[in-house]
Amino acid sequence: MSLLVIEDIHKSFGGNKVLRGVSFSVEKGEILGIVGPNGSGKTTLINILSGVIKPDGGVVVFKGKDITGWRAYRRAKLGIGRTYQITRLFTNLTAFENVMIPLHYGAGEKTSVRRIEEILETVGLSHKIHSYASDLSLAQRKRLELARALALRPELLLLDEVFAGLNPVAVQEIVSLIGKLREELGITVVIVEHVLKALSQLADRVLVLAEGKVIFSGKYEDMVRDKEVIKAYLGERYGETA
Amino acid sequence: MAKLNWLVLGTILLLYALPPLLSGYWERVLSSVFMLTSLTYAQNVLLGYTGYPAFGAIAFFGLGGYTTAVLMIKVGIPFGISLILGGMVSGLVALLIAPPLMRLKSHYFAITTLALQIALAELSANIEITGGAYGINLPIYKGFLGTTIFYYLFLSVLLLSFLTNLFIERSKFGYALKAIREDEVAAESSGVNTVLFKSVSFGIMALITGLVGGVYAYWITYIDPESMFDLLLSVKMFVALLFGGVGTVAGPFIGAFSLELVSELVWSEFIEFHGVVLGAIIVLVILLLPGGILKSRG
Amino acid sequence: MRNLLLFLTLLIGFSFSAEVLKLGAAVSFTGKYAKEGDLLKKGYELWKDTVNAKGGIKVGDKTYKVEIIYYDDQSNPNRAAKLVEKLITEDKVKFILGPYGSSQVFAAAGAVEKYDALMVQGGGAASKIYKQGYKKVFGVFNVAPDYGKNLIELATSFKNPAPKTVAIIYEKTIFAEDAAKGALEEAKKKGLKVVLFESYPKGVQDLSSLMIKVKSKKPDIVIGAGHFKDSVLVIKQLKQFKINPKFVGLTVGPPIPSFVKELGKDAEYIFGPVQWSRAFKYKDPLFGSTEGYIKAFKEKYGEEPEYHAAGGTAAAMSLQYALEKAGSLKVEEVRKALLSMKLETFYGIIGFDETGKIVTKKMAVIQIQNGKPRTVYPFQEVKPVYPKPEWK
Amino acid sequence: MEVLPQLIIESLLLGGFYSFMAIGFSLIWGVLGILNLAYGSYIILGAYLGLILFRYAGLDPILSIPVSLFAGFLFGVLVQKLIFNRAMKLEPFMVLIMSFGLDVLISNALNLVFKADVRSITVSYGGDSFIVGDVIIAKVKLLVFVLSLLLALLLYLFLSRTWTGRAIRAVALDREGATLVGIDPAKIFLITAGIGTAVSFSSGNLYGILQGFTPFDGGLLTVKVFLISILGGLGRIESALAGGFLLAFIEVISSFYLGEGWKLFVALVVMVAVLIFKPRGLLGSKYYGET
Repeated sequence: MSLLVIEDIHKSFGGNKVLRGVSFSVEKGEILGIVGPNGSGKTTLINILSGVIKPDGGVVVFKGKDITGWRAYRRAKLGIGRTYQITRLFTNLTAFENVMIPLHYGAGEKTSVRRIEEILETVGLSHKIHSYASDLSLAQRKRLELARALALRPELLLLDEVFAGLNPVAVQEIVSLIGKLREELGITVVIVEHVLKALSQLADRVLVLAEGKVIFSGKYEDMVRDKEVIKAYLGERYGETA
Repeated sequence: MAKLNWLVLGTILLLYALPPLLSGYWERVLSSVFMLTSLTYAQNVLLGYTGYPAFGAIAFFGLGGYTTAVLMIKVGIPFGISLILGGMVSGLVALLIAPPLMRLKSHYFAITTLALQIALAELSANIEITGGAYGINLPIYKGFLGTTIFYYLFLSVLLLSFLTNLFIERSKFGYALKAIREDEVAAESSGVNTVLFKSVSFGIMALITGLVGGVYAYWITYIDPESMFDLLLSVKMFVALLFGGVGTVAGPFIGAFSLELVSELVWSEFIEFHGVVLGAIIVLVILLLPGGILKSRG
Repeated sequence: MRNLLLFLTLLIGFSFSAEVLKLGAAVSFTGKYAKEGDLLKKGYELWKDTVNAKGGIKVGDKTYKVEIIYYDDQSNPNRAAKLVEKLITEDKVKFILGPYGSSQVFAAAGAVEKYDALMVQGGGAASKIYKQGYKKVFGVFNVAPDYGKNLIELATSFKNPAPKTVAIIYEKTIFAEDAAKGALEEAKKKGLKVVLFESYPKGVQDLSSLMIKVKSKKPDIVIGAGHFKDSVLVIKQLKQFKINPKFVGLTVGPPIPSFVKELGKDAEYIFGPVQWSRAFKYKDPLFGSTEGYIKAFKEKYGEEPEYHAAGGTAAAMSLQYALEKAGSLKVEEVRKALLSMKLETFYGIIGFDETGKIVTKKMAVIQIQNGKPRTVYPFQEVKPVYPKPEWK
Repeated sequence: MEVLPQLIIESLLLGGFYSFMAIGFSLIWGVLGILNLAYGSYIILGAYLGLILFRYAGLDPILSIPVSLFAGFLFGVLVQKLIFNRAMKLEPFMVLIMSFGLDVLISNALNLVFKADVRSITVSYGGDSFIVGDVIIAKVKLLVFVLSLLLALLLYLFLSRTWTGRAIRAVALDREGATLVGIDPAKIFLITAGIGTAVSFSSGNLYGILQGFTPFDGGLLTVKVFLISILGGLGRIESALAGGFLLAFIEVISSFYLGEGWKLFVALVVMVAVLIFKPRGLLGSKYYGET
């Protein structure tokens, strides 16, 4: 059974149809990359999966449960963690507190200092445990957000443009971190990305969204040769930024 | 910072021993100070820790006061029980309306609570049970301790509201509220049931505010829509909070005490001008001290 | 050193002040009652200056100069209570001159009753004041229901043609509702048909809907119970809607000079009850007579007194003569003197019942004629004009 | 007497004034993102200005409208420069409270100067009424109605036909976008604050003709312009018109059928419902700053 199945998801804002019938499934332990030109509905899709917004139609099934109508906090408790394109940390709280909140309210674990240190260690931030989130660098903030998602003990991790704005070294560090998470914790990852190069190293499979529809699903190598995909990107001004 | 909190607690406890040394006037002045401080603490739960400014929080002051008075006068329930019921009614009403109301943020939320306050004032002026524009007269309290009892009641509500703030500052519950304040979407995806927690926070604010209103009603002996839903009280509470420091445990105490005491001492000197002075103080506090004397992070 | 000097000065001041009797008043100088508060203060001040000019108040074998400590209650009952408490416990004042407004009177009464103190007030007319069991609160205003009652009494005394229907509209405030109910009761008693009895909120800015209702009922009498601002509005809109009753009476407004200033010709023939009128013909122990009072007031302030100020003076005077009669500064003695008082003053006969309410004084009704409020009832300065001519 | 036509006429007459009165508030809110609780006091300031010109310069209140427009513009720019500019980076509700402080300051200052007496601008032609069939139309209301709509039309033309007007609308719709096409928002803020305040001052003129006023009348007026802005939505003249007529209609109908005392209550309940269920106002225009 697939870990996550979504079927025929529709969403429009005002009169603007952002998603029109998106379906796919994600297997346990898989790393799925989702790419597409600007405005293709990638972030909307992540928001629907994590429960930040509700779809107009369609079904989301996670671990065999229909969670379409669930609010985000219940999905978090069930094991869906996420990050945001622009980090949404609790900026006036410390790294420790940022991790403690999901650990307590999401995973329902005892929030011992050791456990929080451990989680911060995983993302390489244990030396910043008492720093305020607002004092961290962009790369550190992205790591902290990852740590906050990990504190939920997620089975599924949704990453929204986690590499945006990072320098190549930092990108490489996070790439290996994600790989490590899958290897060691068996976490399934859905990753929406502009930086295609990073995806080529990580993703088992890539989905391409264009104008609210899935136009390609398959291996990264096949994607870059796919005619539909090339048309979708070249037809767009913004094109490939990798 | 923590030291300051204990200092405040110590001061509150010391104030329990003060009445024998006070004249009636100073007892009344301090009672007013406690009243404002409690209201400020109640608002701090909501604005300081949860990030929602209930500009019309005095709606619950009136609701609590009227409930207490109606239960006492029209139903004949003793004051103590009426007071607690008054606080609970305020809290429950707040809990019920919070989920739709708290979909609004920042000044939209602020102004909608204000609309609620004015609407309640209008309602109580129009219906029979609240005495309409006649208001309600309560008997002058002549029992145990005389009117000094109100000093202790206000002080106790202050203690309660202080302890609530201290608890929120340090507990897991408080972290749920702070997470909402910092980023509601992120709080939700960290597993915090934001609707529940912000409603509870709104409810706590209303409960304390309602209790203060109930004590006020019996203390002042006469209530009418205007005095129970006084906009100026809302504003004073916000100025005290902003002045002292939003989202800190000691801030509301420092803010409300300095504002009320200074105004008491200074304003009798400015009979004609104090309205202008008050207006200027509000503008200046916000322009010059937007973070308050005690700054919480950020 | 400077402090010591200051202390000594205070001490010396204090020893001289043995001759001074301090009274206290928390009155509104700001907020919505600033106007009335100012008038009240004028009444108190005139009394103080007159008494002091005559040597002071004689209590027993001592004569005291009078001093009044004022605070601004900002039209806020909580402040009124606090300030009265301050007057009593900090400034050591035993005798309080009342604030303006019934809410403030209630709040102040709470503080007065608590201590060994006494208040005489000329600022609250709500009948509820006398139903609270206060022991040490006296008032020189006829209660609000009398306002409405007097208007209806006058209206129903006209026979040519006799009015049959009445519409009563009132502002939702404690005073106005009280007055409207007084009119309602009297109207029922006199067999009038009440075609409309409806309220409007305080601070109302437009009464069109209500006027449409009034117009559709075609009443012979229109009674408006409210305060100054809405009274002006009522007249303006009666005219705009061409509503022409035979008798228009307003509880507040007509006697106040700015009523005519605001309305000009449209103020003509409107009736209004007054606590006190310049047409009263009474003797007075302090000012000689009503006329003497008016003269003294004009000299001091350059304007005619109206009843708010007169009420203030009368309240202070009743306290003064109670003190003199009691020959003591003991609150209990002064209270007894007030209860047994029957004093003719410029303001009318002053005497109180057990609840502290004035019961011996008459109200009057005035009518605006040629831009002046003229007393038509019960003293007849001029003949009343009835029925009221149509709007021009 | 058939009352419905009369009620409708009353709503229209009142609605015209309400609409114009609210335009300034709505504009300031929509463009600057400032909810100015002192707006009602601005109106009263305008009324006193009209009164002074009437009493001491003998200027008819209609003729003094240009003066109050000009004075309002200056006052608005000044207050924006001295006070609001310094506060615009703060949380919106902080600015809200500050503007309340300004309201307290202005109303008390007016009280110091003019005392709490009720004043009004009584024009000689103000008292009479026309009768059309069963319907009575007060001349003064008709006059205020016509002037209100005329001024609103002028403002509409300004906003849609001039470069500055278009720049104002551009800033209201998208502050960053406007900056990209070379508009200086700071300048637009000043101009908008000026225009908004000019509207408040001149509606104060009209208010003074309609009825008596005291220094403390501003609060209720602020509540009204706020109600209008919420009901109609923000940032466009049409919204203020829709909101103004709607509020007048709600007030007139509810006060006739439920009683005068209920009209504010009904209006507030409708407003809270609109805020919660249709937060973009009934016309659906955009609130600046909403995500």
